[in-house]
Amino acid sequence: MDELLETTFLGIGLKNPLVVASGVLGTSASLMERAAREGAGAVTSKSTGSEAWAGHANPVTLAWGNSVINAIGLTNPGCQEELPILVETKRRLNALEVPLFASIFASTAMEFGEVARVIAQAEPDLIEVNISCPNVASDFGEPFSANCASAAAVTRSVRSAVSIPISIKLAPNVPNLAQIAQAVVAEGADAITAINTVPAMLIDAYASRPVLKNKTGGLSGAAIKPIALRAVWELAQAISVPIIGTGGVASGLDAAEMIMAGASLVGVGSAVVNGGPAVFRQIAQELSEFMQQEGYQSLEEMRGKAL
Amino acid sequence: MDELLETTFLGIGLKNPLVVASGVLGTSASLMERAAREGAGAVTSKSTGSEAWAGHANPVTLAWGNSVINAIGLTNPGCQEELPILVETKRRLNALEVPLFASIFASTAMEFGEVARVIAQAEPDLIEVNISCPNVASDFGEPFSANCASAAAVTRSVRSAVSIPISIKLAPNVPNLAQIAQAVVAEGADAITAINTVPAMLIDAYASRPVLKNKTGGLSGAAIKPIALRAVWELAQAISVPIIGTGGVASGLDAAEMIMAGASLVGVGSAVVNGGPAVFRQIAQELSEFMQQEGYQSLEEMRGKAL
Amino acid sequence: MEDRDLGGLMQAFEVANVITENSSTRTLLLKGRLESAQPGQFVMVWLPEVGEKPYSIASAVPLALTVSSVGTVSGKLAHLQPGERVWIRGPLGKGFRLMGEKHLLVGGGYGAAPLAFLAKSALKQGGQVKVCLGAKSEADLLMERRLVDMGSQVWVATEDGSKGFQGLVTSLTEQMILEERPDCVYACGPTGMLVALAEVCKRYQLPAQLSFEGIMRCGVGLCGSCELLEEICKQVGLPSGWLACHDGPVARFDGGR
Amino acid sequence: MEDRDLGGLMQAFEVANVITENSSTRTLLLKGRLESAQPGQFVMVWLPEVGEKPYSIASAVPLALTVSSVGTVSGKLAHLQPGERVWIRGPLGKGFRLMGEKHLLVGGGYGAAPLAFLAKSALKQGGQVKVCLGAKSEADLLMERRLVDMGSQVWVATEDGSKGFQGLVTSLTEQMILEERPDCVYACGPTGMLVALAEVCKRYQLPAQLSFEGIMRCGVGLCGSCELLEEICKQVGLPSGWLACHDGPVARFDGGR
Ligand SMILES: Cc1cc2nc3c(=O)[nH]c(=O)nc-3n(C[C@H](O)[C@H](O)[C@H](O)COP(=O)(O)OP(=O)(O)OC[C@H]3O[C@@H](n4cnc5c(N)ncnc54)[C@H](O)[C@@H]3O)c2cc1C
Ligand SMILES: Cc1cc2nc3c(=O)[nH]c(=O)nc-3n(C[C@H](O)[C@H](O)[C@H](O)COP(=O)(O)OP(=O)(O)OC[C@H]3O[C@@H](n4cnc5c(N)ncnc54)[C@H](O)[C@@H]3O)c2cc1C
Ligand SMILES: Cc1cc2nc3c(=O)[nH]c(=O)nc-3n(C[C@H](O)[C@H](O)[C@H](O)COP(=O)(O)O)c2cc1C
Ligand SMILES: Cc1cc2nc3c(=O)[nH]c(=O)nc-3n(C[C@H](O)[C@H](O)[C@H](O)COP(=O)(O)O)c2cc1C
Ligand code: FES
Ligand code: FES
Repeated sequence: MDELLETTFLGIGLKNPLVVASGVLGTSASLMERAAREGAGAVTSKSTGSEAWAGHANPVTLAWGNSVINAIGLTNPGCQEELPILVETKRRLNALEVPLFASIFASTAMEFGEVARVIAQAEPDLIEVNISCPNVASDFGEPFSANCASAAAVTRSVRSAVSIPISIKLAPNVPNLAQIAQAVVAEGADAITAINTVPAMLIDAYASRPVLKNKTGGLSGAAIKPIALRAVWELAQAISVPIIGTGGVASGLDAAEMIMAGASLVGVGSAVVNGGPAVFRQIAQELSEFMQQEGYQSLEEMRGKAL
Repeated sequence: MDELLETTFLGIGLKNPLVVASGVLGTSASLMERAAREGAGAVTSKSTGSEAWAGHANPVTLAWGNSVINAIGLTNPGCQEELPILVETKRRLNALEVPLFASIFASTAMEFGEVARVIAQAEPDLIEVNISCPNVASDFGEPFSANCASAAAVTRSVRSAVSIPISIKLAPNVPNLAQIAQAVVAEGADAITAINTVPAMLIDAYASRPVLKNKTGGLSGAAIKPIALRAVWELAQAISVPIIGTGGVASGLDAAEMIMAGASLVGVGSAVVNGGPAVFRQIAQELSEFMQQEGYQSLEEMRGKAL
Repeated sequence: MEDRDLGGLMQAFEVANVITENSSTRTLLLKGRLESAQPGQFVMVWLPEVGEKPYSIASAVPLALTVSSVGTVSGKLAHLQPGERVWIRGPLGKGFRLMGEKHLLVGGGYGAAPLAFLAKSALKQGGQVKVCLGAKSEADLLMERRLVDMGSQVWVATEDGSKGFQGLVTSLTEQMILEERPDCVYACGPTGMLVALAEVCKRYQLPAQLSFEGIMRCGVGLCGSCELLEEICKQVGLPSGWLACHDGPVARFDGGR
Repeated sequence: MEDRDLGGLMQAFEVANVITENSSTRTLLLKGRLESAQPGQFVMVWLPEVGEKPYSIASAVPLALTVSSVGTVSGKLAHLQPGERVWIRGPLGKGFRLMGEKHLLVGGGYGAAPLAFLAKSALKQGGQVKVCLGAKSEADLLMERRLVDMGSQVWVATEDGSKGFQGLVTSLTEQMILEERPDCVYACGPTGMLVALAEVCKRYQLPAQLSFEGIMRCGVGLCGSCELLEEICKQVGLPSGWLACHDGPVARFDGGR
């Protein structure tokens, strides 16, 4: 336990600010327990919808350097099946004093509320509302994160369905991120998670085809760190609720930068490719060393320093 | 001269499809002449506005790996001063049989038309209308590329001001790229250039500050190639005018991928960092070798193959 | 033949030659090599418009894959002709690590695919290599000749008794453990076989390296798809949340020693 | 002291020591080194909230900068104390490349900054180093003692005659070219001086390497800001469109030989 890294987020105590990003290691109680044991401060489950969904066929992911593109396509067992998984996960994480964030998605604003109500029975510490997955647009319509009205409508629906804290997860590919965030905060969002992956594509010239089966996918990891920092920095100036800053964090310095941009917690996903699940402990340790070296007494002291 | 790479774009003949992207090497007649001699198929001038503009103070650019972030801030001498530079450039490029694309920006739709009218006197082969620079929003208001209405308004203004072919340069950070492109094509755009840089930021944890003087900047190079490919691929399905596919192209394979995504010409900017101005000849040669190896007889045969 | 550093992205490899191993299995010898690959590691193999599946590295220099035609991807792969291409990313996962001098290799079905590569490494280091191969019947056997030719001693078990020992390869293996007293057992095959072997090796306090399969999607430890069932982890003594693509495919057991 | 590979991004370096060179010039010795740096290359130096400017690499191991306080950035830099930090990206551009045995180095003003680094390399290779240093007056002279101490022979020209030859360093240099018959002239200083030297060297068919300044913004060959004026390119015989940050700062002339 490292006191320097302890923090409180919406009244929830965390050992460190590093959160397993949704979609990474979040598919089972055993894997989420492992992530917690490997040093994550909080764990987000894989986004679940109302019905079981197989996702896309292979190829679903490519990783190069520290960057990743994926079109997993929100593979999930449906919220009724997910519920017992989350109940079991919550039980295991409680024992480790690591909070559980449950991610949900849906195809209509109303359905978002319904899924939230089901998932709330697992009593997660937070429900993360994924309105920004770029890999399902063709299946489920345009992402709700595309404009203020649809983002607000989803927030309203989830807010009225559950009393658990909610964080709305936003997409980077909008020209008015701050306004969208303000709209969802006005509807009662307790926090903002930013960013989801960036719509992208890889083509293999020799195959003369997009590499992902779904053709398009979401870019994450090192390539998007500057995009995520910019988004978090912009949000931190526009809203007063806390931000789970996510995108390209793979080291203690990256995490420090994200916190300086205004993040309260730091999501980590793609870094697991090169660091394995142990990357959470690694990043936490590097962050602590950085803070000691630079004389920071707490995360709060670093937060928003680059604003 | 490599016949495999020859192409015609809006009736303009090019030796190869590689275009010097705006903002790179496009500041003087001598430098644009050099780029043409170094093998570029066409040269785009640095965006010019109505008045002289110093741009931002240093630091304005950071380059790492094959990626770049910049906040030059549209440094330019104003269109009246730019005009003789473009006249001289056009004279020199004519001798080399390399077309000149002149980039313009402005702060109102009306002003775009005015700048276009001035610049048209230099008789560039195309006017590229930069409605998407992320580095001047604070100075000039939200980019016009953010929505269909403002993008269309600019196009209308430029279209009615000049009869030269025009290409509208779009930003990637919108959720509805295809619709915006359709809106500008409906107003008479002859081509689309995509993409401009992606809004981004770097923070130095030890300085606890954004690194760029302008704080935010635009991401380009390798990091955005997958974003650019996705944008071009989406546009190629949505519009019938040709596309100048730009973003992260640094090799012949990259250029082939961009063409397979649907691009007619391929913009190259950041690759100059590692390859120098000679990178145009290098990429052209690699592209030609790839085509020979794979048995392509022409660029047309490759175009849109990954759609 | 150039050495390839795939750096995580797929790259095209041309098929140089195809060897027929049995009625449904062929080995693709590719133009190019993956110098850094270890026996037991795998690659993800993509055929555009068809799909992408994991295959063991049957040889690194040159790169080779041994594919049993059982479905969509394997069917197309097994019928590729010289000059055609496959796309490969890898090497992925953690492979076998040779321990001691006396090696006992066990292969069930196409689990034999990586064993020739492993045997080659072991023999090169001057080790002694014995192999137990299991299959439904003689026609399904893989790699026997190759393994014998390179200097390892091979025993065979078939379920129908059409060749060698009649019964499961696990029973044959237990017998060989008793007779040969190897320093370590290395196995690749169906999960049931591996669970049984883990049990046997634990009983004899014998180090074991078992290559588990999982449904590979990302192949790089992100998506959770290849997680070994928690029950199986418990049965064989692996920590729960074990990912075949990242922590494996080869799981190492010290035999309680 | 660790070696840094900056990979294009800025990195913080702590000031280890400060040496006063003259009334307005100080050398910052930094903790850390840029092993790969060549004499004549430069770095971009950032002071947060102040600005970013190019400075010659005065030494690579340890990394050192010699800064004349003339304005915003240089003023702050020259007054840094040990323990404070500067941020550096580089090495950037193309430096000097030693040719032959007999080297004549010419420095005007703070153009002397990279010469000690160059002299050190030349002497290490067993070459002979002669230096002409120019300044307004004695108080502005830089590096004289350092260059002498390391074993090079130094002549001085001051515009006011307060030390050495009275007049421009270019006149002194022409004299020395005639007397010493060097294999190559290496120079760093104001553009006027370089243009004159180019002329002189061309006249004597002497190879010359001249380090030109430019207004550096990107520092990596993108923005065009550092382009040498086309007239000057023509005067000295460089291709037009020459970029100080990418093609230079050092321009190499073969002397027409
Ligand atoms: C780490 C790892 C290494 C592997 N190495 C090899 C290898 O070296 N050689 C090799 O041939 N395969 C190997 N496999 C299996 C391979 O990845 C595919 O699962 C197999 O080729 C079937 O894919 P398919 O698309 O052809 O079949 P599908 O179209 O997916 O399935 C068609 C039918 O075959 C059945 N089937 C699917 N998989 C198997 C199986 N493994 N055995 C029997 N029936 C099956 C299905 O149930 C279905 O009925 C490996 C798997 C893993 C996880
Ligand atoms: C490749 C390269 C290498 C360089 N190496 C060094 C070096 O090793 N040491 C060093 O001290 N400088 C060096 N310079 C110059 C340095 O980059 C700055 O231009 C200089 O320090 C002034 O910056 P400033 O912000 O302090 O002055 P500013 O605030 O920009 O200018 C203040 C005043 O000083 C004047 N001024 C600006 N530059 C100069 C100058 N070069 N000489 C005299 N007056 C000037 C301006 O006209 C203005 O009046 C180098 C420049 C280049 C292009
Ligand atoms: C393989 C993979 C699957 C993902 N699945 C989800 C998901 O189900 N729900 C979600 O909100 N985000 C999902 N994401 C996005 C991540 O949560 C995160 O926002 C993004 O990857 C940026 O963080 P990173 O750069 O640290 O990976 C996924 C990302 C990856 C790489
Ligand atoms: C230093 C720099 C300056 C730029 N200036 C402009 C500009 O003035 N006008 C413009 O339309 N685009 C400008 N751009 C964007 C490029 O034209 C191009 O769209 C972008 O960099 C993506 O291409 P790349 O990855 O090949 O660099 C600039 C890019 C860079 C790196
Ligand atoms: S296949 Fe995705 S975690 Fe193993
Ligand atoms: S400083 Fe930008 S091109 Fe040289």
